Amino acid sequence: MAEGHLISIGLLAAMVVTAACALAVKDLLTAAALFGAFSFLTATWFALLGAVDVAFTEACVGGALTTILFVSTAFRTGRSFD
Amino acid sequence: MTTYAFAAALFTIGLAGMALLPNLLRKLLAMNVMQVAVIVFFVSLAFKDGATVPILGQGGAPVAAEFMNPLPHTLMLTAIVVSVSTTGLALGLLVRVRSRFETLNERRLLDRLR
Amino acid sequence: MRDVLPGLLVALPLMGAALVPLLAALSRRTTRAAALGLHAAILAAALGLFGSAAADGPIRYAVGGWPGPWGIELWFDGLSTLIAVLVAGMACFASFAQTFGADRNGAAPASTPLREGLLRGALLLLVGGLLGIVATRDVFNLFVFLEISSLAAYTLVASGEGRGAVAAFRYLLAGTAAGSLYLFGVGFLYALTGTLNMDDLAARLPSVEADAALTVAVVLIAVGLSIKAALFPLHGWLPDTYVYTPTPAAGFIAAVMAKVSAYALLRLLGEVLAGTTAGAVVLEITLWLGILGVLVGGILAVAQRAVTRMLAWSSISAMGMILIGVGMGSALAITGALFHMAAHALAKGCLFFGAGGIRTSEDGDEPGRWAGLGSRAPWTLAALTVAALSMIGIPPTAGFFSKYYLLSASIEAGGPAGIAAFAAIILSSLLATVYFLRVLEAAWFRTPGDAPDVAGDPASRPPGPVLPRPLAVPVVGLAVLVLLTGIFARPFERHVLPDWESGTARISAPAP
Amino acid sequence: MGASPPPRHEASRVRRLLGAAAFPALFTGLVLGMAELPEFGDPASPASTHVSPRFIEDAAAETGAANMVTAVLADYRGYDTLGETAVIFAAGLGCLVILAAAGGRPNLPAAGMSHPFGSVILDAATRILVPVVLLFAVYVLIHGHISPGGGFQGGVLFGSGLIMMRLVWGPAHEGGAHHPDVPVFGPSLRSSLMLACAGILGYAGIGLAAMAFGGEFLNYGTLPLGSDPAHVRELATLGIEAAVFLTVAGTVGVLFDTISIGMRENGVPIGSGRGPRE
Repeated sequence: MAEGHLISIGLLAAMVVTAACALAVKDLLTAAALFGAFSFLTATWFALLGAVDVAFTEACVGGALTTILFVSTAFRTGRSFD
Repeated sequence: MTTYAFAAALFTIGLAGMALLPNLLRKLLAMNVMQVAVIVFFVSLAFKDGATVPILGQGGAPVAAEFMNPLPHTLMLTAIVVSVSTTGLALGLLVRVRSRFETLNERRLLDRLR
Repeated sequence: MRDVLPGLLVALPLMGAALVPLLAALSRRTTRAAALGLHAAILAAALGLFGSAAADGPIRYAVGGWPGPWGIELWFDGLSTLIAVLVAGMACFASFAQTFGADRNGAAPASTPLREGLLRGALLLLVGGLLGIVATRDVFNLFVFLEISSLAAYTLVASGEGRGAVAAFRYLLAGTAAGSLYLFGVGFLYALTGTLNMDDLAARLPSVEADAALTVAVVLIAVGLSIKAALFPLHGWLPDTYVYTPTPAAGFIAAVMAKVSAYALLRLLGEVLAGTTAGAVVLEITLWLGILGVLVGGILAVAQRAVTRMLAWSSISAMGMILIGVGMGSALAITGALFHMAAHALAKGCLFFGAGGIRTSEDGDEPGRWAGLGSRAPWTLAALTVAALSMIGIPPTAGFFSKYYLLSASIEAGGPAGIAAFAAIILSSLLATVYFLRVLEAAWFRTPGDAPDVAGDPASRPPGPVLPRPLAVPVVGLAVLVLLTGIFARPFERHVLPDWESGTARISAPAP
Repeated sequence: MGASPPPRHEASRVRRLLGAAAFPALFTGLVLGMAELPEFGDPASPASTHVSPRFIEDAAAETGAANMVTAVLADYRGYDTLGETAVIFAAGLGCLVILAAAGGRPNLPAAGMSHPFGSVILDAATRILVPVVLLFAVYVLIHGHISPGGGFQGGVLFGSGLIMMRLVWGPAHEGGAHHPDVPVFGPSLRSSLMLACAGILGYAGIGLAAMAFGGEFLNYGTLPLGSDPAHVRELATLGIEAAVFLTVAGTVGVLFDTISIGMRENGVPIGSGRGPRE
């Protein structure tokens, strides 16, 4: 896979977009879901680069654990960013 | 280079979000984006053209050029753990802040603390 | 000795942090004894390493039996063992003081045995993290231990009532940004050299020809560590953090936390990156920011109404002074910086334990609350006065000698920076006189009735001792150490400095 | 949330302007520096040629692990991993101090999980999924030598299984089940903490055991587990991974429990069985 590979560039661009969206949306649950999507995209990109361990961990942690923790905090502190 | 630039962009978005967003939970999301950016950078350093996943398969003695560099991968496992630990602790702090001051908006919080 | 102590020094605090919360299920007494015993053992290990490094030269220790650059190495020379002793020693006092939070509800809410065990565990983790930073010879390992110490510190900062959680969150954001900047910089260094070992880096960096990339790396690392070291203008997290931390932890965090980051800055900028042009420029900038920090910290300390907040701003001034020494980089300046780390840690720890305890017992933080304390608790106040005199820099105390070394180094350096540093240090002493005399005057020469800034009837003050024993003992003990360090400064210099100077000679010319 | 608009501060406007200038500058600086780094994917870069070849070429012979990442993680840089375990332990300890063991006022609702969903489908699905997840977690732990995975990933998966039980069947605490039909599984907060502590103690304990047999801290090669050093290291690595697994699984439990239901046991020690709960 060379540098300019379309899938790689596409994934990276999608990562930047989801990250920016996660920080911009009004609703906290949406933000947490977008962050989860961001993490899974990142994990996919890691797998593409042959970093399978990192991809596995990022999917477990970023996609699942961090998102769960954000959602359970959202339940306690109110869904909307004030 | 393009790949590195994406890491730089993510890092900048994250750091700017941490500094400029008013809501503490959003700052925390931004912090996570920033940490992922560093991980993206390191993992892209580990990539070698024509190499494969750093797990020894069947066959003869391994040659360095045939496998991805495992060292940055290892470092980034640790960095991911650090990032989730920090996030967990920060969320705990935020639950406490929200319970005590009834807001997570930085400006409102500063007013309430005055 | 030399092949056991390094492992014990890093293993004991981490194991202890897991052991002490478990012991909390048994009894308070067991928990306390175990925690104090562990801290004493850590101090003994640090002292042993200090003695061994002074007698037989630096110790290199390959963890896991893998030599660098493949494995992680620890490195104990005069510099690192001195800081290790300082951290371990302050931790003993802090552990003793932690009994305070457990006994008095004012400092920590609803203290249960388990909570006490957890807080003691957090202190042990903090100590483990700081000792790990001090010991390591690997730039990534430094990041890991930086994060251990940071997380433990956030916990301790937030363990009080009220605004501690907000202060801790802001500290967490600043600390994580610092950590990530540092790690990004390490990534650049790794891309350029392929190694993480400090010695290997120092050997390989001069042959790197990518100046812009190297500059970015150096700047990222320097900014990251400067945030943790509270170098002006990156000090924003510090005042609230120090003020809202419960007293036992505040005494420890204020004493050593930022200094260990300053030590890491010294190691990396002064030693590993010293061979690069960017490193030299960043050191110069550090020097000037240090001068600014000394002045801004001192002026804002004068402007504060609350004693603990005043102490916090005075810490920013002191960190500026340490970074002046780091920035100058001459043997004399680094001696001064190290001496100031020790002198300031002892005195500031003493003052924070004292001021925090008085804040609780007198129910307020204004200098006027100290009125009449001189007659109520002469010994405690005498100890606090010694610490304050050391902060100002009055001769028999340790603070005098650190300022003396730094002033001599400024004269030796000369040039605009030397003159500015000289003036800033003198001015900061004058400012310190102003803000400490305000407190001491209230304590010794006023009665509770005529204190101007305290409203209410003095008779309604809560009764009881000014400082409970868990705080009084560290306060007096630290004041004695401040005096001893001052009195034995010259012999200390004669015996230890040759080692440091050979160390600093190595710093200016990195070994392969 | 509050009806009044957030108050404006001059300082924050200044900061915004400063930020508008500083962050593009940061990006530009980073990219300028990155332009001089070795090309992406360059097999001749210093990172690919200096230290890492040993990890690729000798790891299997020296440590017995086919997964080079596991070899570096648990053996060459095992000290980093001890630090990493301590970091996650610190997070769990911190959340316990901040939320569970503090006497905070319970003026926030628990995170919606205190009442089990009570749906038959969720209940049935969880009954099937949880054992599979937990089993997979252990597989990931044990198989980490040969395939991606290891103690950390296994621990997170195990913790996720526990979280799944919590989400559907309600929080476990001394005092009994919330769901009328389902006994409460999963460790209490105190046992999660003990798991986490046990992991750290086990990890550092293996390191100290190596010292007792005359090696450096964490030098597993000296442990008397056999004659082939690579095999000994492989066994010790499994022990390390198990210790990491314990700490991570315990801490994930602690983090979820404290963040989702913490601060509701007003001043009562956690795990004492007297936690007031509406």
